Amino acid sequence: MRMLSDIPIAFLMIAAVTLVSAVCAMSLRNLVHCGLCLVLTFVGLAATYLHLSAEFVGFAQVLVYVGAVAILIVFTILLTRNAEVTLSPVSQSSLVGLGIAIAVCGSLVLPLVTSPSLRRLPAQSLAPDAQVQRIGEKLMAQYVIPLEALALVLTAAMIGAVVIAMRDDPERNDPSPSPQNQKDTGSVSNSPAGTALNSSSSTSSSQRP
Amino acid sequence: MSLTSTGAANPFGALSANGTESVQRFSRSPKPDPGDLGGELLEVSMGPHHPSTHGVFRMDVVLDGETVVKLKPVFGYLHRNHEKIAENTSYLGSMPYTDRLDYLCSMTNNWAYALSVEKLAGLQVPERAQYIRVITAELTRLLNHTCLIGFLLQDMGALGTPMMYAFREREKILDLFESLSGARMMCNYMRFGGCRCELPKHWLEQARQVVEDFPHFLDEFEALLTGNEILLARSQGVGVLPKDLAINASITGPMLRAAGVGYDIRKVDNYGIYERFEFRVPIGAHGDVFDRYMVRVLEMRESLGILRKALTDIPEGPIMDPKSKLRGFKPKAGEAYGRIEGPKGELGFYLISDGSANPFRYRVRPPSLINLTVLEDMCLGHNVADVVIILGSVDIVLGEVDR
Amino acid sequence: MLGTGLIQGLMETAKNFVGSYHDEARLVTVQYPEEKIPAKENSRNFPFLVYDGEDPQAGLRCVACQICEKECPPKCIYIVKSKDKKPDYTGKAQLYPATFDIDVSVCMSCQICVEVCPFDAIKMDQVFELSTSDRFATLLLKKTTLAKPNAYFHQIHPTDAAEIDGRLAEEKRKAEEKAKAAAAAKAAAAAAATTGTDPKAPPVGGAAKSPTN
Amino acid sequence: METLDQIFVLAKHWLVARVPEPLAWLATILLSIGPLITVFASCFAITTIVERKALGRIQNRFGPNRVGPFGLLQPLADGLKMLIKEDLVPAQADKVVHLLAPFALVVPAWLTFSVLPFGRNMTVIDLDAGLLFFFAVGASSELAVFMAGWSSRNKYALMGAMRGIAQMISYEVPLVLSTVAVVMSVGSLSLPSIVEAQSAYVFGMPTWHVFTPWGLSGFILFLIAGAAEANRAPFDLPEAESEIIAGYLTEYSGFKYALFFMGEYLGLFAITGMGITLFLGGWTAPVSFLATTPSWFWFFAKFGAIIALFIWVRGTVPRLRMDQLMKFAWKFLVPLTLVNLVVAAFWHFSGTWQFPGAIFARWLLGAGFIGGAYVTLGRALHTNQFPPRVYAYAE
Amino acid sequence: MLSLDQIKLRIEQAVPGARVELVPNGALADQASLWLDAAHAVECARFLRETPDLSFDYASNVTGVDWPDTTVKTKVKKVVEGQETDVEESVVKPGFLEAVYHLYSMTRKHGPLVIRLRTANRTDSVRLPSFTPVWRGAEFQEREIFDLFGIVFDGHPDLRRLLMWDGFQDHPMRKDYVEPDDYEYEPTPHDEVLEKAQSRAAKEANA
Amino acid sequence: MTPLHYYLIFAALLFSVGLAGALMRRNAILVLIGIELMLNAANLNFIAFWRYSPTANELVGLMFVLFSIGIAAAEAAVGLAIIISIYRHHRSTQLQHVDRLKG
Amino acid sequence: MDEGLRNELSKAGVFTTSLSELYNWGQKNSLWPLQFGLACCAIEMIAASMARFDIARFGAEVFRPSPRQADLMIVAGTVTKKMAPQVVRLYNQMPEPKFVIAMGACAISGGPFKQGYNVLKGIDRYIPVDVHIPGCPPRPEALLHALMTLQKKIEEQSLTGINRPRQMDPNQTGEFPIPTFGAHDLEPPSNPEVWRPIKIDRGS
Repeated sequence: MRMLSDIPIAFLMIAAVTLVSAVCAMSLRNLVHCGLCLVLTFVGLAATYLHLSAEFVGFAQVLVYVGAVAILIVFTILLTRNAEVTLSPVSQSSLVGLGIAIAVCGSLVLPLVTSPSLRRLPAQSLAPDAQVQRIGEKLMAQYVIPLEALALVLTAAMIGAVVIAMRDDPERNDPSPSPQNQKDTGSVSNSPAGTALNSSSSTSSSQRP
Repeated sequence: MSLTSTGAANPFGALSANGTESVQRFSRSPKPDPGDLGGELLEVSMGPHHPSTHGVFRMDVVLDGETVVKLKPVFGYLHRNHEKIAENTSYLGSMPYTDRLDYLCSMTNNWAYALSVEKLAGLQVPERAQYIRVITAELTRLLNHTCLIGFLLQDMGALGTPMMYAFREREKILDLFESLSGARMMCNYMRFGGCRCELPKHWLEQARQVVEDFPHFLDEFEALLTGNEILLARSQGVGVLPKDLAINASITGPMLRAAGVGYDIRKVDNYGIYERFEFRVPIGAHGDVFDRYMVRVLEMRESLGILRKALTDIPEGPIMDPKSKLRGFKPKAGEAYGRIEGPKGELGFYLISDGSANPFRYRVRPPSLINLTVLEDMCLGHNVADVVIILGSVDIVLGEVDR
Repeated sequence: MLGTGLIQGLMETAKNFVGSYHDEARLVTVQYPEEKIPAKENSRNFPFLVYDGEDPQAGLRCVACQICEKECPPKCIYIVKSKDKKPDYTGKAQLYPATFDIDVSVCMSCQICVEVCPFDAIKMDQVFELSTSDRFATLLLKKTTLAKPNAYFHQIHPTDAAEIDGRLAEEKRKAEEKAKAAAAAKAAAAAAATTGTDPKAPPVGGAAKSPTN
Repeated sequence: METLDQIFVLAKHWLVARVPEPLAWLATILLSIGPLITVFASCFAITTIVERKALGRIQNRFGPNRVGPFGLLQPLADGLKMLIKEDLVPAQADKVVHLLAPFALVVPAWLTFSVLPFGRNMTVIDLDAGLLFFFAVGASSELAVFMAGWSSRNKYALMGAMRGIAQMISYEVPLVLSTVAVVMSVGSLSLPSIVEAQSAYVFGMPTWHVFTPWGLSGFILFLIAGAAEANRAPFDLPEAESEIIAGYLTEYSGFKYALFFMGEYLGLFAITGMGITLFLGGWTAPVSFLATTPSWFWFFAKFGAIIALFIWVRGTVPRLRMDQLMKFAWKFLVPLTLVNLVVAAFWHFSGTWQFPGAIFARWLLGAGFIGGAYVTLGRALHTNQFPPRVYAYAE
Repeated sequence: MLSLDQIKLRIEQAVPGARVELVPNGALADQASLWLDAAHAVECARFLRETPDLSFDYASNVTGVDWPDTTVKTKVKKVVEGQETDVEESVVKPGFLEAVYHLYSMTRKHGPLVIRLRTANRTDSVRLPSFTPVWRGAEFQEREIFDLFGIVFDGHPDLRRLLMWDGFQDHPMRKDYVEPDDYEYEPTPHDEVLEKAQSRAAKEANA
Repeated sequence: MTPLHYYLIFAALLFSVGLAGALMRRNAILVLIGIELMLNAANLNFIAFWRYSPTANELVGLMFVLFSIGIAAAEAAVGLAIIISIYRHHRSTQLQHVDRLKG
Repeated sequence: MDEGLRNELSKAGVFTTSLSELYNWGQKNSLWPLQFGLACCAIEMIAASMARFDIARFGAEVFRPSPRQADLMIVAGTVTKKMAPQVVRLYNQMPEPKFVIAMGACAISGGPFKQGYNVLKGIDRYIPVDVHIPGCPPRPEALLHALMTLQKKIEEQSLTGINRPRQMDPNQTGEFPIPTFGAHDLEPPSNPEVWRPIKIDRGS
């Protein structure tokens, strides 16, 4: 018989919030709401990390996922102007997808629940020494090559992202429009000035007697 | 407390002129129409209630991101039927209404109207009145330009400080106007063939004092603004108005001179007694917002010269043409167009008389309205933030734009 | 672009900040309800009617000639001429305004009524603290509220008032002389004949003009 | 003096000791959070009135002075009014997000204070990765701005939000980079240890980071980026009232607006507190003979001074334009912070120089390097494009 | 600047078929004006702008004038019932709308030259050529004339109402415009307002 | 003390949610969100195993997660850039509209 | 609050009284105007917020650009018929409690321009006005005076009873119908709910 205090209330609460928000993030109709739920999921995960006394990773999770990835996602949602999408009707392919997911879920969870070996693992001991300084030292010594590689990847990704987002739209490439170039194309030298006027405006009332 | 919600998503007059909601940014349709290229554009109507449209001006702006691709000014939110009212009232009765045209510069408005009626009726203005007119007009120019620069900086986002300093000086000039004419803003001071009343005692000394102090203020103002990097960055190269377009679009006033055309009606027409004063007409080379700012600053310095001379030279004498009369003023049938160099540009009055006590046709040539002709040309390709300061640098007063 | 202009500007505002504690020119606020900017002599706000003597109604200089009503650009004056004549402060029988309303919610303070008045009966007041929550009851000024004594006029526009009083006294003197002369003539005429006419009132102006409506 | 210095810590311990043992943890938390909230909420109130009065003085007038003695009750009246104001939610707005946005701004702003050392032993949570926590939590203010702007369904609000996010993301880079120099030289992300590292005195002068070339420039860069991060003038574009009404706040009324308003000020306080901790020696006294005065006094004294600086700047400058703002961040601040990192490294390694006048040489080299970069980048920003002008006169 | 007669001559030479008339001015200012016929007006305007010694490049003031129908009473001798008598006959002189342009030269610094265009009548033929293609400065002013006087300018690039709202139907600056009756509260009424007020009061008293 | 398999089950569920979303939703952005969720679930596993491992002081799992977070940021940036690029072509981010490789 | 009412309320509980006083105190000392100028009077309104007159002393310098955050609408200038719907819309968008000052002759009655075909003859035809300031334009001091008049009015309002302010009455809304542009005039020309002029007999 387990004691009430053995039930990890804090963990269960965090996990519940995280999972619910994850489900919402994947199922809501409004994309911005999805994005905001995703933020909640990320925050929940960060809380889980903190719960696992991985402070640094938890804060990094918030900084990167909430501060950057989630913002990027909502920004993209705005830029692509489709905040509202219809939930597509349940089609065969999506049913298949659901089936796959359920299968994967089952195959992952069942062994975990049944496996006796996991239960034999020692409960977590003293908090490991995860001082920021140690992480830094590790990064600079043991993991310096992966770190440099990651830096390269990030740089490449940044450049790539900029290039991809800019391509195919040459006239929009100029980030700071130089007004002098764009503006006076129809300008007046000695020609009738009226030609410089924009005549594409509504002419609904122009013919009123 | 009731928890109501108003049904307006766009509180700031996102209404087109016929009262329908303009394009909503968020399409409710599940699938964006692939052919709907206009979906990229954002249609905003700035005004008629917008903090920086200098009153109730409205611009229907189409934005691509924050870049202006189309801009249509919409007028009439302060159309007070000045001309219609003037045609139903006597010549004298219109004089106080001219105060309310460009409500920052009532004196110059008075002068322009008086000048037109004097042309129509052939009245002569005595020497002393001419001097008073020059003095009040140049004081008005100082007042208008300082306030304009204050407003311009307000539009640029300065937290009112330049405007406060500008209004601090304005109050000094308004004090002069008040002790002269009785009212701070709506002076109603000039009459056909002269001025309404004699200068009060010590007025000239007070005016001299104000004129003496003004350069200090200008220096201070320029120290605060002219070198300011943010102002330079915001205003240089922004809202460029080419010379040819400026002429063709009948732009007048400091805006025209900033575009590089040295056309000042004080020099061209030599109305009043301006041929007696030596002053220079500053012109800009680039025609951008900064030039418009600087031209105004330099014009103020020139005005100070005129004022100093006028305040020392002013003779004694009558201030009214004895031929002029207050009541029963009926000029001969005919028409006249009189114009002066107002602080905002050419302010003209076109009058047709049919021999009765009321003008048959009364028309104001509003510099503010006509200077707005090129607003779209200046704004295209710029940012929303630039639109605001370009509009600010045009120097409009809605009372004059819409009349 | 190196921030020198910004620093110059900051110095300027700092100067004003510090100056506001010791320099009057840099702290120009007049704290309104307690302190007031002294009114300029020429200041004008709304018209009032001048009366001479003690009785506000009998002493009104206004003779209901309706010129101001006609000339008022925003048409905010409404006068109904009296049917009878009453003696004015000088004792002369005059028409008087049965109704004299000024709608200050319309008045544009242009002073044209003052300029055109041939009797110096209407003058500009300097009171501006008229804000009210009841427009209809308080902003339509009636004859009773409009009437203010000549002494008050002297108080707010001393130069003007002195000049006008001088002129009026002069006119009155002349009128009296004329009346005296007329009386003498009349006496002489009465001596000669039995009938005679009353001498006409001297200030003619536009009083005889008929109003438009 | 020691007691005075630690008076709040002692008071807390004394109070906690009075609470029964099982509730002690709760009391500790409450006694940490409670004063934090009270102090900074009153800081907010005081700042608003001081700002309004100071701006008034800058502008040759009095500012609020009629509500209560010297107008000091003005913020109280404002707060009361905000409370009783009707809470309008636009009909088309996304009600839930609209409601959550102010909280998403205010709560993280409070959280950031928990790692700041306000005095000796006066850090609510001494986190090992305190600096990282600060920025991680601070990053969520972008989200709040986005939520506010998006949920209002108002064009101006959305434009304000877009501006806000772009600005905050851009300025986070120089903000973080300018702090990296400090982290590098101290070798810790823990804020109390960063303060400890600056608490020594050389010839009676403190060894604050701001007294090194990289520290001075880093501090200025930090303040500039921080002003942008906190939407302070001249970077208050997201709510530029002359362009986009009130930006993302356009549709907010009543208490939600007050919360937003407070959140912004709290953000500013947090940035200020961080700047003090990193560069101005936190709670250390500016001269050694004053070192015995209470440490928290010095923290709040510096705090007030920096806030005054922000107010002063706000009263003076106009606002930048969006593209200039971005250009300024990416073409000026970021390169400068990188140069600053190099200078910091140089300063660190040249610490071993022993010849006489080494300190001057280090200063000269460091300042010269950063100054050169400053002049080059500054000229490239604008002057090349628009040379100084001369005005002619007609005829 | 050349005199008006010379300019008239020059225009007639340069623009074949153009009819130009001198309109005198009774006022003491004596700015007489030229009346161009609408058919050739734009060409004339171009000529005025582009001829170097004229170069009227600046259209300062553009305005409309409404000349309503006037009734001219004349005594005509008529044979009525075989007898010649003086009969007073009133002839309605048809009114017209007019657009007046004040031209100046910024380059040569002279002016003004006043030119006028006239419509055929006030009701159906109210079209005039637009000068906006020649002088951009006329753009808003012509729109204003369209709005307030109802002159339709052909060739104007953006002819919409300028001051009144789009659904507004009247042209208020015309002399025969009737204002909406919204004087239901007027403490100091005059003229027809007073009459209206009185008739209202009477009606209410009867009711 | 929370047993390890709680975390593992949590991670598995999270992974499944992400997978289901990525497979069922048709909007590219949502698919990306699903992928991010799966990645995070994996990260959670790493952290949990690190925490319960006898050699926790070696920080191996932690390091893995740190790198993974870094990569995820890059992945999100590129992915979203591609989505924007697709949107420019097709005016849609629905994947079924994006069935041609050439715009 | 007058003495009799105070006594009456003190029977019900002093707390009510002091609470409403606090309510009124907060409201009256924090009147944030809407940054909204129409015409000439707007300049004097600006002047009132400038150094010489300094409306900030009353805590009212916080000119809010968005109506959502404003308490006070200063209708400063001529309301034209084209502008009137916008003014009403802005008023509707302000949250309760909200106040209106009609500044200047034009805002009160159309003023000198009341003869114009496009000029609304007083904004009180559509929205309730709390304080009227005559003058054309009123001096900045007059605006300050009006502000104090309004403060006095707020101070005197009782939150309960028949004369309670609009926001305390659940049956009243702060929304007023917005007129539409007709072919010749605004429709309707006034809102009978708020427009109750007194009769002036000119029928002689």
